[in-house]
Amino acid sequence: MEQAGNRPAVNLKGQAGGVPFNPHHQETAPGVNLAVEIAGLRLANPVLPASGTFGFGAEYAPFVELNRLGAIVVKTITLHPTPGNPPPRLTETYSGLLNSIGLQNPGLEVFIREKLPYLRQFTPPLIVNIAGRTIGEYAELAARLSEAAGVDALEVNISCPNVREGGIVFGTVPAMAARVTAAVKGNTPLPVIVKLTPNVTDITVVARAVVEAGADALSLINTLQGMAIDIDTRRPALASVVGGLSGPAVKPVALYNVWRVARTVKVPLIGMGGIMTARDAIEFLLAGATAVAVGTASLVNPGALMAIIAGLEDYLLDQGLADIRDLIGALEI
Amino acid sequence: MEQAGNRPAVNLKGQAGGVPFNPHHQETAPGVNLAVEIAGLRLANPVLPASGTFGFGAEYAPFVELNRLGAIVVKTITLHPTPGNPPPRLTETYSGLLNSIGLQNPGLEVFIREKLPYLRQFTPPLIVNIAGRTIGEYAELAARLSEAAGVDALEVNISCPNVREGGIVFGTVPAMAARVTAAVKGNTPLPVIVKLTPNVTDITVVARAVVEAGADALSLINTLQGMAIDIDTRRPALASVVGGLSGPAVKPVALYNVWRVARTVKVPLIGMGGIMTARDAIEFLLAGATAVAVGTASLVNPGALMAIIAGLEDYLLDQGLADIRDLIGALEI
Amino acid sequence: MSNKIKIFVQRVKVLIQNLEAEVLASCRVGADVYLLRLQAPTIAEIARPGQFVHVRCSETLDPLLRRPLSIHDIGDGGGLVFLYQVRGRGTAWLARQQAGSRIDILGPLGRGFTLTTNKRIALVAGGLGIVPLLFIARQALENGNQVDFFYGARDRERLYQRETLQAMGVNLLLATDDGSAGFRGPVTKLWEQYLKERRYERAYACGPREELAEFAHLAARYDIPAEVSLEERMACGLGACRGCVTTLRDTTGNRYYENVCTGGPVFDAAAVEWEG
Amino acid sequence: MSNKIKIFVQRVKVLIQNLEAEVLASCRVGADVYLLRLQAPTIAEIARPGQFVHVRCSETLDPLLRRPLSIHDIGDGGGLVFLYQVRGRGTAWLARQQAGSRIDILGPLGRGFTLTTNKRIALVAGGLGIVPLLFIARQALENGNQVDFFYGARDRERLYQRETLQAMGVNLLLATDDGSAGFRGPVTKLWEQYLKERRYERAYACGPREELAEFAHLAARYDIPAEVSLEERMACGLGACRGCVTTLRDTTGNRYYENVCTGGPVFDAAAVEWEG
Ligand SMILES: Cc1cc2nc3c(=O)[nH]c(=O)nc-3n(C[C@H](O)[C@H](O)[C@H](O)COP(=O)(O)OP(=O)(O)OC[C@H]3O[C@@H](n4cnc5c(N)ncnc54)[C@H](O)[C@@H]3O)c2cc1C
Ligand SMILES: Cc1cc2nc3c(=O)[nH]c(=O)nc-3n(C[C@H](O)[C@H](O)[C@H](O)COP(=O)(O)OP(=O)(O)OC[C@H]3O[C@@H](n4cnc5c(N)ncnc54)[C@H](O)[C@@H]3O)c2cc1C
Ligand SMILES: Cc1cc2nc3c(=O)[nH]c(=O)nc-3n(C[C@H](O)[C@H](O)[C@H](O)COP(=O)(O)O)c2cc1C
Ligand SMILES: Cc1cc2nc3c(=O)[nH]c(=O)nc-3n(C[C@H](O)[C@H](O)[C@H](O)COP(=O)(O)O)c2cc1C
Ligand code: FES
Ligand code: FES
Repeated sequence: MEQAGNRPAVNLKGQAGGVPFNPHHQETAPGVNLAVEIAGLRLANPVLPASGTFGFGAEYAPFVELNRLGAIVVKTITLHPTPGNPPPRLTETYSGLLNSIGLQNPGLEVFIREKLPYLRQFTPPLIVNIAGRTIGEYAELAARLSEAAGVDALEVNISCPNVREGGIVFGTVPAMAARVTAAVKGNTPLPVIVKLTPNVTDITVVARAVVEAGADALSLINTLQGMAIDIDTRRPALASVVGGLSGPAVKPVALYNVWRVARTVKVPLIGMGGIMTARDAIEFLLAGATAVAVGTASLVNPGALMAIIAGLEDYLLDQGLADIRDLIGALEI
Repeated sequence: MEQAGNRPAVNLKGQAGGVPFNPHHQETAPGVNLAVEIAGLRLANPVLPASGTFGFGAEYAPFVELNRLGAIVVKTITLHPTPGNPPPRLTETYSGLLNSIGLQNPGLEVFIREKLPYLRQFTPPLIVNIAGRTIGEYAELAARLSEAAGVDALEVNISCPNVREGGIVFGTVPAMAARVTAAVKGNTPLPVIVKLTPNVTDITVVARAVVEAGADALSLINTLQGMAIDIDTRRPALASVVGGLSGPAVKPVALYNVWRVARTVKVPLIGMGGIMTARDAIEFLLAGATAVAVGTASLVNPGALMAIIAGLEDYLLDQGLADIRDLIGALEI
Repeated sequence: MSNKIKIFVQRVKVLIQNLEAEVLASCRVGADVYLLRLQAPTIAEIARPGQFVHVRCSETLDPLLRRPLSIHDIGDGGGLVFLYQVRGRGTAWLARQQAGSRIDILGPLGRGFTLTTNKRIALVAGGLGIVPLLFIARQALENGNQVDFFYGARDRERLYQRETLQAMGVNLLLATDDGSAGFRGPVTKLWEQYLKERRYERAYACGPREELAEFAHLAARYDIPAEVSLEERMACGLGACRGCVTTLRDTTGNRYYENVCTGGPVFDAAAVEWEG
Repeated sequence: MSNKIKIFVQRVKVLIQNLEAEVLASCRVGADVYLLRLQAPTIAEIARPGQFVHVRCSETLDPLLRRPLSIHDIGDGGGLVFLYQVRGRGTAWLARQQAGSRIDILGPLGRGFTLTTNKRIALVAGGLGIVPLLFIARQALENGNQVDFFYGARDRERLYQRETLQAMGVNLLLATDDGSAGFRGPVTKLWEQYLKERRYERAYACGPREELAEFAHLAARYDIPAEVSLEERMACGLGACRGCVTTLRDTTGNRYYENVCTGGPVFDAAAVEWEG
């Protein structure tokens, strides 16, 4: 797939750069199954947007056929509107992106009123990512979203590194992570996906704790804690000093965490962190992820999700494989 | 410093690529002080090679004037010869390098007999990095190296992620890290630098523990745990499955850890992780490091250390600064 | 509701494009400033002054993010013209691309300037702030406006595109810090002199932030509807990541964050929180 | 002791160089195979067959590491010739570089083949294994050796540089998997036929690992001193990082790891642990 062709140029297909927009996507090739199941949800393919990098879907509509996604995952929703952190909120690092958005979102009410009706029209499952500052807020978010038509699963962000009193504490302390999980589970009939942070000594301890508390699936990784300095001004590159690192730079760390957690717990995993191409996505499947999420790649190349789905299909055809599920956890050691 | 000049090309100076070898290095410009002090050692400048990426010095002699370095830091030495891990031991990741060398080294005896005489001829302080499988081995290494003429300080590797019974346990458990530190301190009159791993929930806890146990300085970060898969063979890219991630990809994580530790402990820090250019090095100084170490950059560009020293000098001159120590911890928040 | 959004989506589909555009010409016009012309007719035909294009400045993943560049001018036959300064690794890569290369671009993006017809307007450009103002100048002249173009820079060498502006027919009023061309001093000071005599029905500015703040201050004092084009670091350029916000003030004085990529880059000068 | 090492360092200083070499020519000679000629006289004049050059295949930090390429030939006037297949992002970048570009190279590196004079020798190349063997063939002929050059590939299209070899004056013996040129089957099988009749005083091989193992096996059976050129992923290329090891066996059968970059890439075929 990465061979250069006739012309001395890289084949950009499935690469981050330059995939021209093709709105007319063919359906999955006959005879090839891309469908997987996560926590009772059937996904037509294992490729999802990562929360916070895909807005509320509409932003990417010019480049992504939302009906072709495995599921739709929206930006973290909090109970009340969250203004987010002061700018600058972004800085580029070597093959990476450091951000401190601070969970800016319009809050639960506005989400249900203004975003959900649009999102409801698409067929893939809708996964709503939630974060609270207290366990009570998580519980309330779970309860209220369960009543809103069109929400198919909750992804619980216990790991956002930007909000002091919130995510960071819950996600790094196994007992706290378990309590959040239990509170959400107790307040919703929907499948609950808990999103783990990699900023811990042993991610399998947290994984085990939240699975015991009832998590139906796990997603990982959220961003790594990082920092950058503008040496000309001698100030932090981000107004909030510390940010979350994502993108290709973190891929090896993400893959390592997915592999370890896959060997620890039985629930399905959504793997993410630095996936830029279909080849990257396949690494996560082989390591044991049932599905993958794509974040930073979409920010660089708005068609990345489509290119990755197409690339998975091509890979199966190339390899003469009929079912993508045969790749899951198929790493040979 | 990163402006393109007359010709539409990047100025490679201080960049990882293409610095042509210039064996005739001028001395530090008059009126500019690059010297710093770490644990009683006077370094003519704050730029060091990172352990394990510089062999035993001779390998880089064609490109690096060893007498121009702030100090010389050698590959980890173990009590007995260590064969290392089976190949493949390396794989490239996006802007990163994943390795599982497994501490291959000829052991203490051979080091003292065959490597030390060569290293002794150079004027910069010689820092010997050590790792043991038990606390007793650390203690013995410390005692024996203290008797060997020419060793100026010990760097204690409690964080190598590749040797199961060794580094990984000591470096991630604060009490264990403290015990190793105390054992080394108790067996040497030399300054002791403890090298920390970033693979922990809170690096400041480990930092505090080893400083309380007597560490004279800290170096950080060692590599991040990571993994890569060859999807064509469906096997791990490294024979030992898991490896350590280094290089530009990890820079934001390294800088974050240095900044946090600098605000926690009073001892001097040697910052490292992804430093490719003088600009990168300055970020670490501003974050609070007294010196920096350069690893992966040398593997890419054998003249990187020289280019970074020259770049620091240029920066001071450009900025009209007389003393590099004015940059240490000078981040404005 | 969902119907309305559908229509919006339809509209966007037609507008924002991601394509590989061929470099028609790239030439150095200053110490580190380049004029770049890309062949991108489908973007050129719909682009409006003040909009920008998000440019991939790498064939690999380092540098990673796209770089936003305002549209400087529309050339003949679908040419899209940019004027940029080499600042770091991204723009340095761009400067190495020669005629015939293909560049991955995304655009047109953002909200452009509010256009007027048959009015007297003032454009105030500081340094590279010339970029979007040349485009609006051309459009404004076509719409029958009288254009006073205030253009300031460090010195005469940095007054790029003077001939183009002159040929266009704007009333060009220059200012330099060192007095090597035109008025000696900040361009906003020069504008202030004219403000005392002339009545502008609209004013537009682009340049360094302090200069824009001063511009906004003057516009408010003389009660002129004014717009500024702002810069902020960007990732998606599409309004999805919320990375590019700037601080605005609503009519009641409350501060809030707005995306520069979709809410801007052009903002009402009175709505910008110049302190934050 | 330290004196001896000093001399070594001196020697190395003169030998290994890091410089930017100009591309003299780059041309496609197969579906994904390129012939590249760089201007690097100071390396060309000291390079020995079997040595390699470590090539930076990026202007940025992605891809990050250098890529090792064996020296294929020495051209006139200081030209250094490479033949490579596009495998991934690094070699794809290299394939985009055109005459006039400059490429950051480090070399010559590694231990080359042991040369002989006035002997009958066999060279056994599988696929791109041709690369270092063409260089040694040229040198061997100059040294008065008789050279049987066994050259195998998938099909006749993949038998690169046949004309060059023929013009050089080697006794060229071809093998292809599909029989489209020469012997049908593995090149080692073809060599085996000759081994039964001819006595070679030395043999050299480069190619896929299984083929090299078979070559080593045959050389041992016929008691011919034999050398192979191996590949392993590399970082520094200088012997410092210990990343590029291969498994060898000492005379007592003990296995140990040796750097391919400095202990090789050429090894005594009998010392290589073919199982590990
Ligand atoms: C809407 C918009 C339109 C723009 N139009 C133009 C234009 O027409 N011509 C032009 O020369 N420049 C323009 N810029 C600025 C241009 O995008 C940056 O100079 C460019 O991204 C720098 O990239 P680099 O890789 O060369 O530098 P980097 O190495 O990324 O950074 C070099 C310096 O530039 C700063 N910088 C990086 N990105 C931005 C950014 N997005 N905005 C402001 N500063 C930044 C960095 O903080 C750093 O100090 C525009 C910016 C925006 C937001
Ligand atoms: C001493 C030496 C001499 C070589 N000489 C030549 C030569 O003359 N011509 C030629 O075409 N190739 C040669 N190779 C192989 C060449 O270095 C690799 O094909 C190249 O590094 C691949 O880089 P890439 O970025 O294109 O591929 P990548 O994207 O890095 O990798 C593509 C595939 O190539 C494999 N690979 C990567 N690096 C190496 C490596 N160092 N050795 C073997 N496999 C690797 C990867 O595992 C992967 O499967 C040589 C290798 C060595 C060690
Ligand atoms: C700009 C940005 C915003 C993000 N916002 C959120 C968020 O709101 N909630 C969340 O759970 N994760 C958030 N993330 C993390 C991503 O969902 C994902 O876990 C991470 O970026 C790793 O994937 P990637 O490397 O593919 O981007 C955000 C990431 C980025 C880059
Ligand atoms: C190939 C390689 C070998 C290494 N070996 C050691 C080692 O033996 N001991 C040690 O303390 N650190 C070792 N390290 C870690 C480095 O010293 C350094 O902490 C790390 O690579 C981060 O710096 P860098 O990004 O500049 O390489 C090694 C790193 C690499 C890449
Ligand atoms: S750049 Fe992503 S919202 Fe503006
Ligand atoms: S590549 Fe570093 S030792 Fe061989």
